[in-house]
Amino acid sequence: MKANPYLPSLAIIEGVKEEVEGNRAIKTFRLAFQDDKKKNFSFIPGQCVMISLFGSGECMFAISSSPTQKDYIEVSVMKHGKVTSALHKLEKGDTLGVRGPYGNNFDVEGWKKRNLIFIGGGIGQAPLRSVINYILDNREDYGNIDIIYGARTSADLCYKDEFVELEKRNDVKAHLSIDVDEEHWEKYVGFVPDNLLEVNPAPENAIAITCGPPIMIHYVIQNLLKLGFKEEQIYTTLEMRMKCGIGICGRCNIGNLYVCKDGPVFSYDQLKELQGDI
Amino acid sequence: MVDQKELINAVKETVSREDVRYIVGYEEGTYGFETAPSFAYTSDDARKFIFNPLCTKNLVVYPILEEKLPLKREEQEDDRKIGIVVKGCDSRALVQILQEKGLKRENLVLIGIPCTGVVNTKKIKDKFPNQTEYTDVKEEKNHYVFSIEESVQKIPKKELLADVCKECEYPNPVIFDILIGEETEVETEPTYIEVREFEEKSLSEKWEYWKKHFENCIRCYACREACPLCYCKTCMADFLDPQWIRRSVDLSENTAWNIMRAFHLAGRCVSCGECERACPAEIPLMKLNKVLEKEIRELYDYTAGLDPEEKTLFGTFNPDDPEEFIM
Amino acid sequence: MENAIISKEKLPELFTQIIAKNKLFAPVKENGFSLFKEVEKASEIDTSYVNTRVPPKSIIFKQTETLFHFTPGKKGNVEKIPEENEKIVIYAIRTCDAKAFALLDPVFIGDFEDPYYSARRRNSVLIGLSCNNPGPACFCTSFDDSPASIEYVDILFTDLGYKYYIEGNSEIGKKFLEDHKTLFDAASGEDQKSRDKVEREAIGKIKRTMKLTGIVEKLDGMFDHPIWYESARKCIGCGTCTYLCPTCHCFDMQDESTLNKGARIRVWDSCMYPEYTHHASGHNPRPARMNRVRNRVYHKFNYFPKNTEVFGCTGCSRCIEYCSANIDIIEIINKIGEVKE
Amino acid sequence: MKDFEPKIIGFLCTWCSYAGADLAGTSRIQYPSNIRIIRVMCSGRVNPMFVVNALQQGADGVLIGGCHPGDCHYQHGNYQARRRITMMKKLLEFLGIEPDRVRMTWVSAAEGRKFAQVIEEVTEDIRKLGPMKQVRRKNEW
Repeated sequence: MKANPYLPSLAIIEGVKEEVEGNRAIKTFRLAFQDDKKKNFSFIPGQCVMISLFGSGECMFAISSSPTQKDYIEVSVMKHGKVTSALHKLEKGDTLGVRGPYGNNFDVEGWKKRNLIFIGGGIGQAPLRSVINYILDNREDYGNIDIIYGARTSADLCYKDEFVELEKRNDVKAHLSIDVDEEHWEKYVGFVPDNLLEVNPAPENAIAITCGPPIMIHYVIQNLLKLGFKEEQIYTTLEMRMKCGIGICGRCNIGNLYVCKDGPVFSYDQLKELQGDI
Repeated sequence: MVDQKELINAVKETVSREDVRYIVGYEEGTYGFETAPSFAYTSDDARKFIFNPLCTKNLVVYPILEEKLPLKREEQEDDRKIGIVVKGCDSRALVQILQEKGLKRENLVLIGIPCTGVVNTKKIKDKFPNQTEYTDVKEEKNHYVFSIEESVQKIPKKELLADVCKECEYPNPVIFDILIGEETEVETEPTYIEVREFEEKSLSEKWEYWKKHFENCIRCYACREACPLCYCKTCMADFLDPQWIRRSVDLSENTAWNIMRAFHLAGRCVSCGECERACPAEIPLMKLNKVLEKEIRELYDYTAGLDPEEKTLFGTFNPDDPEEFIM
Repeated sequence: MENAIISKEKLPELFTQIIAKNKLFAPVKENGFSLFKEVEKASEIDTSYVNTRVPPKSIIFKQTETLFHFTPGKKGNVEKIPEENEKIVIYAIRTCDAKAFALLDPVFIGDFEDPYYSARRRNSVLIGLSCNNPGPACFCTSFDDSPASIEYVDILFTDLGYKYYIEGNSEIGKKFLEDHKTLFDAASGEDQKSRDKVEREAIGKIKRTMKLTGIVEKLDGMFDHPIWYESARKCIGCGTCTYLCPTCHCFDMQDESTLNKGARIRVWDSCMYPEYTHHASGHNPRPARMNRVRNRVYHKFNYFPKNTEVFGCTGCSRCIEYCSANIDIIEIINKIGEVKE
Repeated sequence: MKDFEPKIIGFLCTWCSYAGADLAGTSRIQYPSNIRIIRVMCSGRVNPMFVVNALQQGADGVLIGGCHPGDCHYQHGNYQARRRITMMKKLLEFLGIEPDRVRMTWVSAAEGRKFAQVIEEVTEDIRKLGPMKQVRRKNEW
């Protein structure tokens, strides 16, 4: 008899950090498990959790903290629909339900010794942050690291203070961008795919990981191919509307695969083979 | 009786016009007594078009179902006209939509068909349950004539006629660009006899009746999707916040949904009967629509779907509207 | 005990015995159509039907199911609900509907086990009733099944006029026959012959065929074919086809609550609605009816076979018969077969 | 049903009926506490689904209060509400749900006494009808 996969475990919000304010507000919630899940919850970067706020509903979020951080998990939530709006009203000490972790993961073991290029847009940085932090904690195992990240405006950038820290390090290169020019902005102005061409990473021995809005992913992949990246060097993590998280409720399929169970991480050569609407 | 050739020629001619994108009509179905909506993009496609008493569907849903998908770069919106083959009730549905400014008259070409009533396909299926071949039904002197396995069947019209057609006042299209054939003579003045009989029952009898039906509702919303007048961009039933109706399927929510559906069609329903035909749980939805139609006629002397320039029932008022119940 | 017969007079007694120990679900006629309901008296049962409107999947996979209770709000809590352990007997299930359970089992009891489905499935006995009068659009024979297939049920009844021919299939079925054997007589070779004759006649009545050879591979190359626009033009997006489909298993999960108590429930959902895949961000991977109709056909005839090696369709013909726009899955699949590559 | 205390939801327009209720209060006129008032900008704002939803969620009756004909702050909101509520009542009656559970009244800002009388009358009528059964949510999951 397996455990009931629909039952969430309880977790307490240990802290809420406001990343972005305004209409498309983003908050990062730090969650600590209450029951025995505290001990046996483990995950690999790229995996997701179902977060429920009882009475409002349930949503799937990518874990944005690194598994090297054992005491808590973090999820970054953009305020958009019914559940996320309700989540944004929560404070430290409130209770949430957590199911998971679900889905596959980034192949962090297989990527050892390789150069990594992360290309994120907006809230799409959340799953990438998990890998980035994991890799920084195991820095000696990996080659060069480039992080290309952009948002609509400088205020829409997530994890601003972390990027300040990153820019101080000399073993990581961060390339930030915003879509429209602003005063006091000295870095790149333009869309993320264009910034990618600007940075011009070398495809040799490299892996590119991208996440962001569907249209951005589309052009990032095109540009990566232009730069000489092979299809199997490109990874992306997708999102879909999800309900069950375990491949039964049917809505997140791309072809015969379910994003919740068989995804969310796909390499581009895998994705190309799949027949389905994305 | 509609002359097939005349219909096909009219469709051919219209679809060949440069300002017409396509025409929706009827074609033979894939089996039994089914007819299917047919789309003619070229004059060649028009050859499939038919009209007979099996052509029940209200085709006015198609122009309103059209999805406006985001255009690709350098793609231009196709704003050519859409043609529709309309019966009397269908044309009234269209008038109602025009009244509410859901569609524009100049974007439509209407091929009107004077209707003499359509068949209740459920009844005919029950009578001949094993008919796999498509069967063409013709109307001849108050009888429906068709052949089943080479024997000719002649069945009195009133046995198979759809209930909504029995008291139809407007069998002729109220608006059209081309009319096929002669206008049908109107004999009936609606009596609402079925509704009136039901009203005689006591409250608890009525509720028992509806309870039984509403319990069977599976909330597939086929009634909504089939209705040409249910064209809200987001239906109230689909709102999550506030959630007017919970998604769980039980008597309370099913009743709320059915009240909502019927009420949102008050003063708008044109009695085409499409909701009832589409309902897989066979809920007598037309009864609800009909009682509202009757009351509206008696209280406000208002009939839906006749004049595109008229104001909608709930969009207007009369200071002397009856108000006996107000305290 | 393997094959037996029961005379129709003894049938009510059998039902009384079943009802005494189990929940008995059987077709009843209500408001002019048939549906499966829990019956309390043998007299309620009505087997004069081709197929029920709503498939019997609704008994095992309920349309509305409570997953668990909770305390709503910021300081929420979860409360399990007790597992259902009642024995269920489903009488007069058609083979197409019974096969649907065989198709749904790997979905619900796969990598994760759905406890609600699996508990009911474990506790259920399926008593099939051969379909002697298939409907005009039925096509179970296209999947190499017959209206009297025994593989998917525990016990199969076949109507021979004044008596039923009974075959036991699984262990559960054989035990069930053993338990009630006082009501049965041994079947003779003559009975066996008339049973086979009934089956042959029923197969003869199925006129429509879906040509399935090579369809999975064919679909692989047809994702962007214009046929999808043609097939979906007629669709009004009502979802009747999916709600009435015995193998459709999509659902929605929602929280329902009052101020101080609540429950997470799941309800059937349909891939034919635009909201089904609509992201909160506004993006919709399947924005048009074309995408949704295509997804439905692919799911049954390409994704299902890829994942579980069987077609996700049993040929019950409901989606054809109750479609108000005459979208005919047989027609679509046969057309696809005819497309030249 | 001696102990039955009906719950009544009152949707009162802010300009007249709500002010009337206020006046009843400040004038210390006694009226039954069965009514729970929800202030709306105009009786024309009352979506008939408010009524159904109230009955589903625990109300035994619903009262809609607006300005007298001709007095509407928005010219004719109350006339439009009148048509809608008339049809709603007809529909409820046809379904076998007591139409008297839905009531409508015109109360002006000066009619504190009338307001109290209306509430008394409605409460007594609905007490006679007993609890709402037909569309009440069970909330038993």
